Amino acid sequence: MIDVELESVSKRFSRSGEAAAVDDVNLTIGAGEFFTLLGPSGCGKTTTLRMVAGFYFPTQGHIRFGGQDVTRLAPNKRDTGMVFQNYALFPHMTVAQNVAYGLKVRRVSRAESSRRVNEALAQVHLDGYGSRRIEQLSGGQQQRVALARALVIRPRMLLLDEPLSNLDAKLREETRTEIRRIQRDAGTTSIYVTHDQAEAMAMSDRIAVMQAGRVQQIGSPREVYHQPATAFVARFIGRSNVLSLPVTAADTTTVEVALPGAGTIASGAPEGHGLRTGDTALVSARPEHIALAGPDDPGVIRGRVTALEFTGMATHLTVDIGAEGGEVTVAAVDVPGRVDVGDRIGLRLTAERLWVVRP
Amino acid sequence: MIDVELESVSKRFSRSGEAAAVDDVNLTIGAGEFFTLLGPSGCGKTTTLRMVAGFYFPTQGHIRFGGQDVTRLAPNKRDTGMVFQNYALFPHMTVAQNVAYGLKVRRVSRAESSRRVNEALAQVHLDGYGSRRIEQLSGGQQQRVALARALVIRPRMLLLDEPLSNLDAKLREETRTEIRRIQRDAGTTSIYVTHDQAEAMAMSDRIAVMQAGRVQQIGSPREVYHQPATAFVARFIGRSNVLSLPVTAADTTTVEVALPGAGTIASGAPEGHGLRTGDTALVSARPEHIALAGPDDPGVIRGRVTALEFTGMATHLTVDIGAEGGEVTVAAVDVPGRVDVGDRIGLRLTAERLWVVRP
Amino acid sequence: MTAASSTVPSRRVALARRLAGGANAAWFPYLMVAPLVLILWGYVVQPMLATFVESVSEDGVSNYTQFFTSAGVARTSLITSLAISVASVVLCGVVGVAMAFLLKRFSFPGRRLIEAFILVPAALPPLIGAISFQLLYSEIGILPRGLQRLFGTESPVLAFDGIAGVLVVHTFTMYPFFYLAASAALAGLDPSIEEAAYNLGAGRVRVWRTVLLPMLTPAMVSASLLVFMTSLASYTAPLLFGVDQTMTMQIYINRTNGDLPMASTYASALGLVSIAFLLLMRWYEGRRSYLSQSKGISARRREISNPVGRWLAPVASVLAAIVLLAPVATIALVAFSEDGSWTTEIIPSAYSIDNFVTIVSEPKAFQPILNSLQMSLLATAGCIVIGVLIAYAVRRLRFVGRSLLDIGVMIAWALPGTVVAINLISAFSTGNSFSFGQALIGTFWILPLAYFVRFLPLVFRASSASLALIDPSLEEAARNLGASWFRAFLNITVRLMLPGVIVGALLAFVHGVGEFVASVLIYTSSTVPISVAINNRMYSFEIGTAAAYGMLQVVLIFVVMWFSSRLENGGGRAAARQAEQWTN
Amino acid sequence: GSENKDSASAGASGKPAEKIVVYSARDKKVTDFVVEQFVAKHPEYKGKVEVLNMGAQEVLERTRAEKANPQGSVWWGGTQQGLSAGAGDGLLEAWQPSFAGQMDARYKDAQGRWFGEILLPEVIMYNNKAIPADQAPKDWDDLLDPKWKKKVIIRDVAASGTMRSIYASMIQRLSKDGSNPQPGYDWLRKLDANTGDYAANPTDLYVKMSREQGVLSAWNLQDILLQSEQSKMPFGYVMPASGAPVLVDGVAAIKGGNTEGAKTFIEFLFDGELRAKLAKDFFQIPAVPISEKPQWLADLNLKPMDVDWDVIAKNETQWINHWNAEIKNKG
Ligand SMILES: Nc1ncnc2c1ncn2[C@@H]1O[C@H](COP(=O)(O)OP(=O)(O)OP(=O)(O)O)[C@@H](O)[C@H]1O
Ligand SMILES: Nc1ncnc2c1ncn2[C@@H]1O[C@H](COP(=O)(O)OP(=O)(O)OP(=O)(O)O)[C@@H](O)[C@H]1O
Ligand SMILES: [Mg+2]
Ligand SMILES: [Mg+2]
Repeated sequence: MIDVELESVSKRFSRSGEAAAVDDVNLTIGAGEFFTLLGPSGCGKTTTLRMVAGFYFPTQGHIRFGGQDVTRLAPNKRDTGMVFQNYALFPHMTVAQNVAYGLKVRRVSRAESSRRVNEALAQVHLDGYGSRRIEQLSGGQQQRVALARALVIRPRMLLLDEPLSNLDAKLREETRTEIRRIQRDAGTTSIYVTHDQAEAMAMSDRIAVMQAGRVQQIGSPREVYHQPATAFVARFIGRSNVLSLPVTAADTTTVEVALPGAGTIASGAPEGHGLRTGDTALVSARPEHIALAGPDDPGVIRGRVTALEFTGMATHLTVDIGAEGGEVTVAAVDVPGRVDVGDRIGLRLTAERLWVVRP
Repeated sequence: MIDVELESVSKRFSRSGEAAAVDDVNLTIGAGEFFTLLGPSGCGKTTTLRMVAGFYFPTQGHIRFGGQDVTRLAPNKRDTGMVFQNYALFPHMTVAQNVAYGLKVRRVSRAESSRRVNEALAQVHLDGYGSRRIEQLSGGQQQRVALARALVIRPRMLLLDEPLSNLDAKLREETRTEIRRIQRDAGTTSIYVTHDQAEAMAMSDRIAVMQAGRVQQIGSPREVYHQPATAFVARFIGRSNVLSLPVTAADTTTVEVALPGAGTIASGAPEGHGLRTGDTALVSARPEHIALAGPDDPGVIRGRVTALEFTGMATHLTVDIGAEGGEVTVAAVDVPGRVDVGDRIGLRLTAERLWVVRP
Repeated sequence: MTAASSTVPSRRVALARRLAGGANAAWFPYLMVAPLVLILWGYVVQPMLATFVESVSEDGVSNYTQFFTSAGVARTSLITSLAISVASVVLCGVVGVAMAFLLKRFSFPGRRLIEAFILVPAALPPLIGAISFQLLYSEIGILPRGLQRLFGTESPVLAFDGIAGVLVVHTFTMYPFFYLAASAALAGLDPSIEEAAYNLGAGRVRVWRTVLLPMLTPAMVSASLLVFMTSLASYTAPLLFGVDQTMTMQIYINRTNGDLPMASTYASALGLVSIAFLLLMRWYEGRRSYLSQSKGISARRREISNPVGRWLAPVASVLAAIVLLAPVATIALVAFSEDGSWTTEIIPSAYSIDNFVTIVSEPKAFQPILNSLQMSLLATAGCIVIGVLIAYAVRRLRFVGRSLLDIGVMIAWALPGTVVAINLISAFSTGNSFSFGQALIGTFWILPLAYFVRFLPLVFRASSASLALIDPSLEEAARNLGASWFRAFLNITVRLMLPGVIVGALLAFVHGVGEFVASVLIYTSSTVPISVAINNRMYSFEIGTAAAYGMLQVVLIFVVMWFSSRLENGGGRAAARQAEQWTN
Repeated sequence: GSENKDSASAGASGKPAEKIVVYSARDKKVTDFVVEQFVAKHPEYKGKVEVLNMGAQEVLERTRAEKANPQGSVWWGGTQQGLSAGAGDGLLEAWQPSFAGQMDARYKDAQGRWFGEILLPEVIMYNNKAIPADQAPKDWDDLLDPKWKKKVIIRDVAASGTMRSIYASMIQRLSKDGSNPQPGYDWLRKLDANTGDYAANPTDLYVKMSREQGVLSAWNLQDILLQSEQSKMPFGYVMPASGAPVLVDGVAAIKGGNTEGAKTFIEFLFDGELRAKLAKDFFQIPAVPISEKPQWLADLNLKPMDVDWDVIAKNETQWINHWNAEIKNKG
């Protein structure tokens, strides 16, 4: 069942020239679905969310909840619980009063309300902070209050605008599990905005990747990760290498391309890719699907390490593979101690994991 | 050369009972060092930074810059460039005016100032936004203005309080490279607050891990990652599994422990660990150092998969290994399609990567 | 930064370092506050203490105990005055906030004109202003008599008298305190807080009740204090509507009786009640924080979907403006009517411009206007400098005695104007160190000084209220970027306080131009203010010419309002943009 | 008298004239007129006479507050009570002007600190558009007639020196030595019953009278005549059969001011020619005899009430306070 529908919604902040903040967006979100808006800073995620919440009116297009047009419905009639990107906590209330506000509006009894407030504060690990003033909290604590305030009212729809951006990884993981649990239990349709791909991947039923106000791809996490529609999506989700390679053969779902100095390799491709032999295909290859090899091993792309970055779980190597290919990033869980910047190295691609993308 | 020194610095917000926000912190930061404060939400990172910037006075202790006591020096005499966690942008100025403010104070000529402002805006990918009002920017864009404003004055010390928390991964990476470049070029001592371990790992010369106002460990990224001092650090940096295992043998830097139903294994240990045969050791094992195996392979710990989480680059499996061990999380780059929640599975630990931690 | 040469600093170096703490050091608040305290002490507090001293000079205790004995006039007066003040606060609050809501939350053609208009009642010249209310609402007023004719009743309908009349006058003349404070605060409010409340399901009324109004607390407190104290010290309205069991009437009567100590006792009691109210308000405001903790700056944009609201707002605003402007219109009516042509008629029967001709044909007709302008501007400038600094000190700096500083500023507002003037005369009739050894009485300077002393509270309170909404971390950011305390204060804090400061300055200016009770005691022949000029006409019952003068004053004030409202909006460009956003 | 003139100019002929600051409770028209005449006669004072117009009570307040460094020279216009209070506070210069000899002792201070300038008979005032002259009350007691219920407007008493005097006289009228104010109180209570409203100030009184909120009042003759002649107000007056209390309104030189100038100015005020003009144009009844009386004054059948001001001075505060607390608005 479709719960939320955005039909060619656009939002323009000024009448004059400037590009639209949200440009002809079409989305349908099912009831109980956990839907994520993902995209670079300034791409229009908040603007979209605020239109759904009713704080902006679309310049064009319609928004429907359960089939009913709510484009211009007052925000307080929409029963959405929103976590604002800037928190928007009530500074004149204590933490507990902030969280209880929505319950009071809903005339929940005092006892029930205080029970639920405590529960919500516990969910975000703020037990015992109920009587503090907002200004006495750290940034992350404030963000958690904002989250608790939205969760506690059990709205029919959750709108979460980067609700975890100021939390540490550990807490973020715990909290997102909590959010997912609550959301699943109640079947709450949720729209989640994040700039964190891992988070989007881990939580979402579906993801819409936006860029400059437009939706680039909508799909399940695996789809957007493994079968990115465009080079932008490939690069944006994880750090994909997008290589321009000459096509040596093509059928409906596979394209064979030539690797620089390493023979040919088959890559997956979306239907209707329209590539023919002789064309240049954009092929995305994820760092973790490129294995390190000796520079002189057979069938490898040869290059020179230009940068090494330790990120904890894996080390990212940037390898210069010469003029055509440019630079390629490789993720290696265990980098042999001897590899260093400047070293020559060989790279081996995994055929099943390549994917042809649109520019 | 020591540039910044915190000598048993404490900060208490209320005289009465409540715990100190920062509790007896000792730090020394070298000139030109990129030093990171890492810790869970509310652990006192911002408070520490604000004391260094001169906005809070320590309840106890001293802060020295280059050997000189600055504990109570006026903030404007410290020549630090700070990115505030809440941005603290001037609402009555345009983007360019905000960025130019510090230059104006420093009497930089108009031409020079406008050149540097443009450069700084370009560094944070906000070219062309100079004449906008702050309120017309998205959250991430505002954060970038705050960053540009601090960078442009080329202070002798940079204090960055989660300056990238609202940016997408791609931009965050680009920006942090930029920050690092600027910081290295000018030899700017920097204190960086982040909740993002990967970021801390990638950028820092050294990291201080804080918890509840106290410093738990100070060390290079590799040290805190591979040789965490305490169970807290192990769990906080990346997602380590901390297993309580009986010690079967011990020398100064190695401890041998018994795995549940899988023989014994040697683990690294800090000097002076004080463990003896028969004690129980806390051993940390990183998910990526645990390999998946068949449930019936020899020498594996057997368990049952209780959760699967796709995070893009790797998939995290949570495996229940029975009463003593509790649950263990494993990261797998390629999970065989057949593994699913409920399946039995075997886990194999890598000896060189285990480490004994304090509780 | 160069490293200290010695690691064991001598005491002198340690001291130097302490001093180098600048605006951060523990002593800084005291250093900054010291000159302010001195100014307050010399020009405000110490002169006003004379009243208290006089009240206890002879049989002081028995004077004060009168307030506690049940039968006495003293107690009744105190209670009546208190009741009137509280009721005035409530009424002004309702009207002022409602007007702020209508005019600041909606945009419609002519809004800015109405905005400039509705402040005019605050600028009504005293006396003629009060009479205009009588001519409107009392038994002989246009409205009751008009209704009488309409319904054909025996006596005038809906005639205000007694306390009701006083409250009408108070509401009309003092609601601008609330209107101005509320609109400045509304403009400075973080819009996302309001959005959050809507999002949580609260309806418009509830949002106002639970979020907007509480967030306006600093502004409301500031306005309440001003209205409360003004009502308590109000004299003309109770006089005109014959409510003589009030504190101010008792002060006047006791002075006429020659019982100066008793008069001072009343005045001191007035001051004490005001101080008590002030402390209560400070406590109330201090319980919570009103500073938005939001990250970054949220967009100022709420789009009005409700078509009813779209139409209702302008209609309601225009209606309200008409009602509020009625007294001015009445003055105009008087100014343009022929002498003796308006007795039992509902409106005058004959019109002329003779009154204006009379004024203009006088050689020095405009001198009083120029005098008033000049003196008010001077005083306002002083109020701005000192008021803003004190507001900053009281709100932002941590030092012992902040409440005392607050009380010190407000005390001159709590006392009736006559008392203030008499105190100033006593203090400055001979030279003292605060007047640089000169006797200020009989010079030009005494009037601006009196206006300064009287109207400092207006700027102080308005600035203080707007400061409550400004995030201190903005100033910190500026300091961090290298700005000295003073520079950060000017560039950031004062700039952001500006709406509040302008509001305060406007009020101070308008009140300065209209000030009468104190002026009449200290003016000199070369500094005749317009209020005295008007009063001289009134005294000889030249109501027509007095009204004509009053009209000039009203026009003057209107022009000032009009320009200042442009100033406040940061020029027409910003105003246009804002309007565009609101209507979208 | 013409002899005053000589002494005045004699005093001024020596050194250059100093500024004279006049605090006046008189109408601006009167002060402007008088100053013009004064300067014409004493050219050395041209541009040196500054008149500050204010209420009588304000003159007292101001003079009192400036005691340490007096700014004013002449106190012009004030009731007997106000001037006495000022004299009592030591604010006024004692002297003997040339005209003092002709003045009735009742109209001046025994020690020469103030002198009555004009006499203000307090009479019954009525709206002659609303009441035909023959139906107007003839005496004070007629004001109590129930047919005037709510038809009387009284300038509020406690804050007005004039009204206090009238009311005190009404009490003293019924108790010569002031020992028993009760009959007076009862009388005032009945008047209160007929009083529709108390006016805040003279202007308010005129407005309310002209607009017929009430049609009767007790007011001073001079103002009634001024209003009806100059402002076309529908006011008439009745000289009460039992007599009108006559108040003295006076002038004084302020101690410590420009006493020289003040004396010259005050002497000039009693100039016969000037007095005659003031009587004619401003309906003033001078406190000294004048030779050429205008018609209205000659026709005026002034019947002074026999008021013992000493008794009143002793009791006024107490009586008026009683009236204010117990009688006003309670009848
Ligand atoms: N003004 C204050 N009054 C009282 N307590 C405060 C105040 N500011 C912060 N605290 C408390 O001090 C502790 C440390 O706060 P701080 O802001 O330093 O945390 P942080 O490490 O920056 O956290 P985050 O990552 O959430 O921003 C927190 O528990 C917080 O609640
Ligand atoms: N009030 C406004 N006036 C004009 N432009 C605006 C306004 N608000 C946002 N924009 C612009 O619209 C675009 C989309 O903004 P939006 O806040 O939706 O971005 P976002 O995707 O939420 O970004 P972020 O991740 O940085 O929060 C941005 O380029 C921003 O500059
Ligand atoms: Mg956003
Ligand atoms: Mg923080």
